[in-house]
Amino acid sequence: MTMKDAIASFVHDGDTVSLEGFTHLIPTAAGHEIIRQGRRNLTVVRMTADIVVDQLLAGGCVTKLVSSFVGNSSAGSLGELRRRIESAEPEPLEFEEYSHYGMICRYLAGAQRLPFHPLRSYAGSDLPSVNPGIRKVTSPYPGPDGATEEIYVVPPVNPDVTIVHAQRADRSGNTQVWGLTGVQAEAVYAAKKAVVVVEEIVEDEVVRSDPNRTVIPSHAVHAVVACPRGAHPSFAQGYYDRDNAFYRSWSHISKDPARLRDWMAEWVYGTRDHAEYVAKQGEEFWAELAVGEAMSLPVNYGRRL
Amino acid sequence: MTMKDAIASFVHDGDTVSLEGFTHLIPTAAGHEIIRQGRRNLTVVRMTADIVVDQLLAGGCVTKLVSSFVGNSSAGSLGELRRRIESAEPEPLEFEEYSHYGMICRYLAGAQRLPFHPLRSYAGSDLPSVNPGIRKVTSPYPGPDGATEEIYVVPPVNPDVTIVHAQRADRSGNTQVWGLTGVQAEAVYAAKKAVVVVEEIVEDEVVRSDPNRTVIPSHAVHAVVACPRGAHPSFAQGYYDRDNAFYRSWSHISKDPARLRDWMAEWVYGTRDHAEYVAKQGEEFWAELAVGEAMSLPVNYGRRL
Amino acid sequence: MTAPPNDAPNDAPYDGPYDGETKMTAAGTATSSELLSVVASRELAGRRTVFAGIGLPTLAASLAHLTVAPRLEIVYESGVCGAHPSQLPETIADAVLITGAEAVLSMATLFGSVLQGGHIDVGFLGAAQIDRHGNLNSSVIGDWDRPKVRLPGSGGAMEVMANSGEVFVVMRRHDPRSFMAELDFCTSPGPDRALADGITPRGAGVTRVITDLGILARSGAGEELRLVAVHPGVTVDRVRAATGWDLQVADEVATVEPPTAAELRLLREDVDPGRVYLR
Amino acid sequence: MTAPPNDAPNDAPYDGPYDGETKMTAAGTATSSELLSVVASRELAGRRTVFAGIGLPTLAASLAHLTVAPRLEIVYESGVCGAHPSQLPETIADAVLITGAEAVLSMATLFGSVLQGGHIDVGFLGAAQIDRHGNLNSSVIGDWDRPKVRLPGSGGAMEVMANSGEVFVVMRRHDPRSFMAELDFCTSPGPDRALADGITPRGAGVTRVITDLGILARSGAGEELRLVAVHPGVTVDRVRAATGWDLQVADEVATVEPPTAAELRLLREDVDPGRVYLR
Repeated sequence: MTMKDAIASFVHDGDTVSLEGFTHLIPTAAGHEIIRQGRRNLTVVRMTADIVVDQLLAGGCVTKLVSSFVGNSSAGSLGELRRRIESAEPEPLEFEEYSHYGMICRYLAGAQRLPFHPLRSYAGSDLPSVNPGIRKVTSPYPGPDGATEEIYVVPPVNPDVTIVHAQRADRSGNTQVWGLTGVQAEAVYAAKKAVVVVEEIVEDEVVRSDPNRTVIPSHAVHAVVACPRGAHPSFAQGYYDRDNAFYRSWSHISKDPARLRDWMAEWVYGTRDHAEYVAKQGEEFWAELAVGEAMSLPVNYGRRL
Repeated sequence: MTMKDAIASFVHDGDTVSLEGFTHLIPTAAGHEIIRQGRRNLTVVRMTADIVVDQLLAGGCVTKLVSSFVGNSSAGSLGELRRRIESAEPEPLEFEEYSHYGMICRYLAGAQRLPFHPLRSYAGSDLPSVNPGIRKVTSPYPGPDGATEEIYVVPPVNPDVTIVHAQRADRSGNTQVWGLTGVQAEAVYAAKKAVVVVEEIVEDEVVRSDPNRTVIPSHAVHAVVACPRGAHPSFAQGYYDRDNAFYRSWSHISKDPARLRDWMAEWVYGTRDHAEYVAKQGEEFWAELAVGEAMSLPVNYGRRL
Repeated sequence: MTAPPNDAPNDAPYDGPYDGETKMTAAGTATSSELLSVVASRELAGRRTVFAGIGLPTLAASLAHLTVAPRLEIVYESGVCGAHPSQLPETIADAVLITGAEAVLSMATLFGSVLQGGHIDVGFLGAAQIDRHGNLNSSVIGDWDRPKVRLPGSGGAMEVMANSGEVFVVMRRHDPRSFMAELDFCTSPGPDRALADGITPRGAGVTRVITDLGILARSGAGEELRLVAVHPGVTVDRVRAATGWDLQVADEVATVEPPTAAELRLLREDVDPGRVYLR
Repeated sequence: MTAPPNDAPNDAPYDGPYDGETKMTAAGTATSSELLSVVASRELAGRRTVFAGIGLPTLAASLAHLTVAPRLEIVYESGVCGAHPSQLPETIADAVLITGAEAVLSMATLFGSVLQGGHIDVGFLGAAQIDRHGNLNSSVIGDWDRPKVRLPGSGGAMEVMANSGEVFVVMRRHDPRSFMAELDFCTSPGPDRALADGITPRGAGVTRVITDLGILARSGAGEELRLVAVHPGVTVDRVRAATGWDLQVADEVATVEPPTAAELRLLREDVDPGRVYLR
């Protein structure tokens, strides 16, 4: 499926959309296509709301954000996000805030269709006072000291669609990831529909030579999109490196609304699709991010004699 | 560490001992060494109480069993277990019974140091009536119909020691498993101490060539024991096949207490260690269980240029 | 392990190794195993995911894949998805299921995200006892505390029942010792018992019971199993007599179409040429 | 992401790119980064596992590994355990951390089994504001609803605080805007606030605060941070003036031993030869 068709089919105005990938394999190209197609009133769910979220905000796609970290990695600020939250410019942003493990537990509860997931965070934090979704449950077992024990819980999240980026998948959607695997599998299982964007679609035999490498099985996947370099400016282990210079520059780009508008005009609205975005960067640019070889040693799965 | 030293150091009379491996990589050799060393009053925790548990019972090591399946795979009965439960012969067995996902959730809660883990099982089952550990919690969120929702929960399990078998580890305990990975990682993280038995200890470079293959990191491991073929009669993917004939024969061996005694005398008490057990089976025997090659295709982890 | 179907040795008092019977049935030249496999396969028409143990469920699912449900995926309790075995597997954890598979999942992911997550359309279960609502016992004959016979227990059966869209049960022997008015113990409860426990059930529970006499069916909570079809030559009265409660019978009881030559050929030549399960 | 130390641009009102200052400190020829790294590394003596973000915590842990804590394992928030990078990483998710690592864990395993499971001895955190009990704010300056400055938020900081045996905080600038009597918002609470919320805490909370003026310490619930050491040339009064509450002071305030030539050589030649963080 093309990215255009996948976004048209699976992302609708008003949807709750999860985009996951923890610093690695961030589905940027999918985010850009959502902006190009002009989606509105999305609730975006993402642990680390970083550059792609700032861009979706700048595209006017998002009315609500559910997240546990709002920053440009450790490289600086998100200008549009800060304007939306600090001064409601150009419009307010509804923000539902959790911690990282809170978000992970929401995905775990969502994936398992549980009414809640307990966790040992939030005790004494001010976060529950600004997020009524964070509640307490009394354990039915005595605590270590014999007394009644309370614990915080978070509610499940079940996005209308989860979009993740991966290194490779077969045609039916069996998706293999190596390096940082993040929370992608849980986010996919929590969702009603899932779109997997990959660096390459490979032959069945490649996937089947190493079934333990499959992080997301086909039964959980509704569309597979081939989109090389679709995780830029983040990285794809073994495919291309992180574009640290772009991360650093984003603070400056996004700080100035005019400059941000120009950037969006040039790189998102000004490109028909991600292939054009990639071509526009130029070959030298990609050569800078190229990586060498460090191959895994094969293991034997065995064959009955 | 030798198996003898590992069992002597980490398994004590009265301990709660988890042995995991779901049909694959069952830590049989460790079980035999526990029997040889004459441990008593153990609580054994194991999802599928199968042949190794029947042997531990026959060795008089176990006073309590925590499990979700008590049977010889699909190949027949466990004679000693049935005698202990059905007629308290030669002595009663305390049995704490769960379902598979109940056991998995107990390990998950144990690994995460949670007071309980919710799951959508047990509603309407007779199991909670015979297991007071299975309780209910009221969700603090309204259910789909707006009404109050109740859900069953299970308590954590934190074994004194968890013993698992794996294909390989490095000297410091980074453990790699492929094929069925079962619940081993959770059982290890739930335990106070963990012993990993492996087919082979490999060079650091082998493990580090594929860090995603590491299912159990060294910080969770207290002893690594090299014990080739230590999972017999179960299998080790890529190393040797399952001994289905032995599974079938166990129903007959264990049904007759005298025959069972003879078998234990010959194969457990009559061998000094697992190397002797392996040698005693003979080369032809192992040739029957040998497997051919089906190598995984390598992936590129990448190297900065 | 889920509890094996009621022919397995653990389902004592029918103890002892399986006798490998191949008696002919009313369906003509098909064996009992072939008949049950073919009938079960037809019920999988159009289904997408099935959770199956080894044995008859695997045969039924594999045959369905070749006939009425080409997109069917078998998910094994061991964690294997999309198996492409080089030989017929002997257990749900057979190494040949893993080599060449599309994915292998941890137990936590399999039971949590796949099964409890609602990704299974049809689960296959066996049991020692079944009642009129499709509640199943695979735990004990007699009292749990001091049973006459200790059976394997739930394994994942309770989870399959609670979380699959619907459950098919294959019972080789339709007799009053297995089809009981009151279970000795309810291991895997259907939706009616869940509701009585104050919890809203997810799936329909048992919707098909395929036996050596015919097919019982129900569509969900509040319904009893009803006899909807009999094998050729089997009378409704015979099924009633073999059932330990006052069995409801459909207005029109169909006669099961015997396995076709094409179905039997696929089963014998493609699905289980070594006759590992087609005993 | 856990919140970066208080020198990071997100900790506005100190906004703008990092200025790369290399001003000399009282410790002689060491830069501020070097000084803080060396002092933090010494505090890791004998520790086994440290949860650290990139930057000063990585430098401190790497130096400690070469000096006072040879068995130290750094666990990164990205899921990497036992990294053996070919080059110094630039982020906690740098690809060079993964190639050649001993293990890479999913977020669920990292936060659930490793961190909440109690496997981390020392967690490193930064913050925009800290109070006398070591409670931290990395969320907002001003009100949460309409903040003057929106900071990154918890990330995993709350989990690091709740679950590590103890927490070390590195603050580059010891001043009253950061060392506050009342936090604008408590993101990551120490054990005293957890107890007040009715929940028994797991770890000791913040036990060391390493700043450009000296070292504050406390040992657990019920205790305030106390000034235990100052850098050469720094007076107790200067630290008191830079602290937004009435700072407790140890009976004997030590003077921090300046970085030794050996420590500086290891840091500059082995740990960060490219001076990626030693700005």
